Amino acid sequence: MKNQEGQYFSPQQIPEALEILSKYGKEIKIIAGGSDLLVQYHDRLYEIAGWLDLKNLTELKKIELNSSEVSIGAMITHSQLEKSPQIKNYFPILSRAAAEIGSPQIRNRGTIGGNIVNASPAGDLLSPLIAYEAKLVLLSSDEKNIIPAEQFFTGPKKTILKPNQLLTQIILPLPPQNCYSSWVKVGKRKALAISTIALAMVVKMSEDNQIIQGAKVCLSSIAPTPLEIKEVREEMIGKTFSQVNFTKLAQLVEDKISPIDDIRGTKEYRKEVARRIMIHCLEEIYSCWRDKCLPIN
Amino acid sequence: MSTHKLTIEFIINGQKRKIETTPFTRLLDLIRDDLHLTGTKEGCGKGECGACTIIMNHQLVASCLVLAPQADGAEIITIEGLGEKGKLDPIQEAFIETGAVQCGFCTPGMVLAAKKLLEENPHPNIEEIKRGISGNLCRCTGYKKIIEAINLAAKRLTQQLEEEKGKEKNV
Amino acid sequence: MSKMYVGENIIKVDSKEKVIGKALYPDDLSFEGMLYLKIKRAVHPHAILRKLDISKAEKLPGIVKIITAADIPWVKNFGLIIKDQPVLIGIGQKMRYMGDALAIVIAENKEIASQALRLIEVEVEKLEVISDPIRAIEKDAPPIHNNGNILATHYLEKGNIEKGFAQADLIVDKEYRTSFLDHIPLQVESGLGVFDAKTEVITIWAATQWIHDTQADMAQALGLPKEKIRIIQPAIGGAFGKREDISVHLHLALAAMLTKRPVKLTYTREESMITQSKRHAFIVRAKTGATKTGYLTAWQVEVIGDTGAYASSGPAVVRKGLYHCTGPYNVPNVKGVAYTIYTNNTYAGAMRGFGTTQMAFAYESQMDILAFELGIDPVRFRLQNAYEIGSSTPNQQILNTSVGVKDTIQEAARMANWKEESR
Amino acid sequence: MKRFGRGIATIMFGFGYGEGFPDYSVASIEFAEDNKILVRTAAADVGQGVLTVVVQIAAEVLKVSPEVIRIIPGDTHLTKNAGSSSATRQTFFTGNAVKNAAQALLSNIYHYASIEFRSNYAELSVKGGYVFRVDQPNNKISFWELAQKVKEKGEILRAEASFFPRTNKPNPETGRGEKVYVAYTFVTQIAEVEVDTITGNVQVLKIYTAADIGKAINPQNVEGQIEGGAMQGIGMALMEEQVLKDGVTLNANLTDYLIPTAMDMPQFETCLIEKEDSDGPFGAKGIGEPGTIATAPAIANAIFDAIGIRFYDLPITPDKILKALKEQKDKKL
Repeated sequence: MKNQEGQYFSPQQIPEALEILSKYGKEIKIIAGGSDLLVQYHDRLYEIAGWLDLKNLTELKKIELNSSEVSIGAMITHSQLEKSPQIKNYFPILSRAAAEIGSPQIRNRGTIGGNIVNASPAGDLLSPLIAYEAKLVLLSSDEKNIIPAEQFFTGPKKTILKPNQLLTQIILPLPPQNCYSSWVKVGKRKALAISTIALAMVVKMSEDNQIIQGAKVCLSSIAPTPLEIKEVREEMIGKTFSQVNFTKLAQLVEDKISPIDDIRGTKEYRKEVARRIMIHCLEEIYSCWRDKCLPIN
Repeated sequence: MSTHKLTIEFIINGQKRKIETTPFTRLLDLIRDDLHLTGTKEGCGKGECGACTIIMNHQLVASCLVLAPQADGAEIITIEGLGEKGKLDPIQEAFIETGAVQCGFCTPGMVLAAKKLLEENPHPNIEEIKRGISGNLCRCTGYKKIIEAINLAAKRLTQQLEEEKGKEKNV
Repeated sequence: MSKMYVGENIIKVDSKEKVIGKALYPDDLSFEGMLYLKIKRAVHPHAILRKLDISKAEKLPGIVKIITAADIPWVKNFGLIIKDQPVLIGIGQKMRYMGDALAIVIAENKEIASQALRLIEVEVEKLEVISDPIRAIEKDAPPIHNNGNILATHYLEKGNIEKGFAQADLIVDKEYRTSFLDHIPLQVESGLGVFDAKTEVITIWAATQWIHDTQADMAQALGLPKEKIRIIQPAIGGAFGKREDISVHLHLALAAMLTKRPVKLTYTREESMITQSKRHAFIVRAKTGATKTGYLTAWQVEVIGDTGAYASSGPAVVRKGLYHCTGPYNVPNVKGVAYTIYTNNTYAGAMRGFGTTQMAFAYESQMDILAFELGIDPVRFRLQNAYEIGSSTPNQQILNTSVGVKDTIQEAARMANWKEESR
Repeated sequence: MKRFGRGIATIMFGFGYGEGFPDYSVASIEFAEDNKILVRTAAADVGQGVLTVVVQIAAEVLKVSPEVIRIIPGDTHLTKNAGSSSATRQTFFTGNAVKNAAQALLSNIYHYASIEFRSNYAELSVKGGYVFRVDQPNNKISFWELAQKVKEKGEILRAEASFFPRTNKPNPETGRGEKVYVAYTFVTQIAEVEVDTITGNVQVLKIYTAADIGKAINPQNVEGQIEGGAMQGIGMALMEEQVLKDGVTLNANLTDYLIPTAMDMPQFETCLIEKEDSDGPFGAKGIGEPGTIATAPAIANAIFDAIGIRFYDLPITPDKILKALKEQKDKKL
């Protein structure tokens, strides 16, 4: 395929893509799966001056595992994420979140990179990624930045990504052996639903599986960006499960969020349901922990 | 808007096609307006209804959310590509027999979703069928007869496969 | 006598074409040299149009023509029952909801037409937007149409309602509300129009639930004899009441007449939802009396149906809801009143059940509350009040054939293995 | 936590325009040269299957295979008024019009055949597109040969008929009328639901439907109308709402105007009760609209059964359920 007028680029190599970005920057739109972009520009595609299509960048279509981390290429689709044995094994709620996105058609096209860069407050992968302490690799032709995912989002549909930068990889540190997670997405319908609220929780335990060493609770659709309730850490870390008051934690989550009323749910609903799903997630994690501690003979 | 053209090549329903398009054309429009394959429908233009479903590179895809140039080099199947030598695909037969078709507007996309589902999972249970067609809205049937059709087609395809195996053995 | 084909599951005559993708819905058709239309819609739900500047849009290359009300002074209003819907809003006229059409953009392709829409400049004088039917009937509410906001009032009276309530041991008095709904047929409104200069016949390919009625309405709006309008039914992608009203038809006819070229108009989903009819939002106040032994004595209703900006089949919908206010139950004393109200919401018309769907939510909730309060099993309570041959409806129609209501209750209870509960 | 409940709703629906509004359908039947029988009807097949009903009825009366019948569908210049595909009226109205037309055509077949056979009506019979003498079954003539012979006489073997039953305009003060609707369809549905008290979501598990439809011309299609109708009822009960704020629609898309997907589908069990209607074609009544009417109230009643809370406005969304559950809890405390 030939591009005659500089309006459609589909480079084979990342450096080439970065070069195009540094040259055209704001003028062109980066397109991955297109499942958000083409919705946004429905009936007015003519407003777009040009495209940078990432579809030929095979470098971005890999999931790689080493001894300490997993690196996910930005062009990995939700379907691939859902089905990847590594993701299922190490990051089960990321796999589940991917499995519950939209529909088979959307999951086959939509990508993890697109989901992140689009920065929708309801982005399905965002809260699990933050809960798993993901880092993002941002490349431009002159520098490489690796930043924690939670620093990436600045508002609804707003990020720190510069026009000359490309999100290439998502890096997830491998969790310790005793790691438990839970995830709930609440929508008004079972499929093709945009979340009214979603909560991801990851709890890391000590080697002997007794002391909580890490606790991350992250919610989406309740604030302009995905939001970690950092106070949960203080309430949990260093304690055993029996020392943790679930009701109090759930109330804490409810109190710490100030969602808005919109077409998908009222503020009251979101606060109420946040508390209820927090308890649900804690109970789920607790019961997994208990099953592991006390194997039924 | 641009009138700039670019040429793309792909295989659609087994035929190689080379066609001029623009960077601002959706694959759906290319299929319907340029190739006149109007079995692929537009119901919302936003990937929410599944009427424009096609199979691209062995995956179920909403063609309203694909830019035409993104299909360069792809292998595409639309509803017109199903069945062989004037014979319907067993899924199409099953849709007719079970009364799974009412207004028919969702049908092409639904049949393709069923096709893909049965390729990946020849013996789906009801929940798996529901999930497989969860991106395809139907406003007429209440889905029940569509699910029955997919079930029936699954049985027949399995039977067909076994018969073929049996024949091979005999040979 | 045994039958050969009636009662059999003959396969649908049109299903083969549909499963192979060969059934042709309007947007699947095309003609050589065809032009594409887009409609400029209202910019405010209730406002007087002061200025409509199409000059920038007209200059866009590929724009063939833009039709405004000034181009078609001979065209009259249309509508299913009452002709209250303008084809295009002219300067000094009122837009009454967001779906009102201001201009027909005709272009060489869809993209240019869409682009031109955004170049049309509109200035309006805003009026109070009435989105609540309760506000609409207040004395100081601005009238949306000349004759005020109460479009129709209907009454129902059977027996003696006071006597009925006096006989009751229990009276349940509640208010129910239902929302505006969209039919969401999977196929959005679409059609093609061709004007034959020789015969002067305009042919329209567009899905409609009643071609002869659409033909008549188009003919009167365009001031043409009926035989000059030909409507051909393509495959129809669902309807549920939404295709009773005129949608693309008149705009296609005008564009075909004025350009002498084949034309096509397909709505976006958004346009379909904003512009075409809805299920009426109802407010139903229901007061029902029953004896402690579980027999209904009186049923009184007040119905407010929000019909939005135009009548469509609104008065008939709200009236039919009223006439079904007691459900299939014997009630000797019935009284009701129903108001059909104009607001600046998307107009409401026919949708599956035609007013009786909203009403059923009210009467079946009432029945359930009564059964609960009386401590009678809900199945038994329905059975003992249900119609049979000889029963009289709220309209006092005596039922003399095919009254299987009790059978339906018994069969449903049997299938669900419903055991009578002692509450 | 999930709480189970079930609810019942019974409805009636007077179909046809009724209320004294002129309501009729015209259909005609003729012979085509390719050994087909042509039925002309303007009845719109919006997916419900009226054209299949038309074929079944014509085939039944004329005793020919349904494959022989072809339809010339809606075209204002080729077909006459059949009224609308609404008001649950087409099976009843166009069904009767086609039945009447087929019967009129059959009468004419007998009439002209009796001339050909120099025989009396009583001695003739029809089957598979032939008319023959009962005592000499091999002495037969096909409908198309007969049509040709009639044509040679300068006449046409075809028939047109209508169905135009009377209804009364109700008294404007009282609504009283002797026959306000041509007939009534009755439906009872029982819905079984599960309410998730964590999220407020409701899952409809099962819908049992018993419908008195007079006579099912095509049971599979009747079921299809009921299942599709029930699904729309589920939408109305739980998720569908066009949100208008100051006249502006806030959810004019399928992202935020939600209709049920396959994942929202309950199990369906349906029973057809055939209390034949004296005026319906073969006793049939309509089912188009009644399939949807009972569902929302049955679900609302089931939700009450599950959590003891009654909702007075639709749709019953998770917001409303959680709010009510919270109020219920606060009240108890």
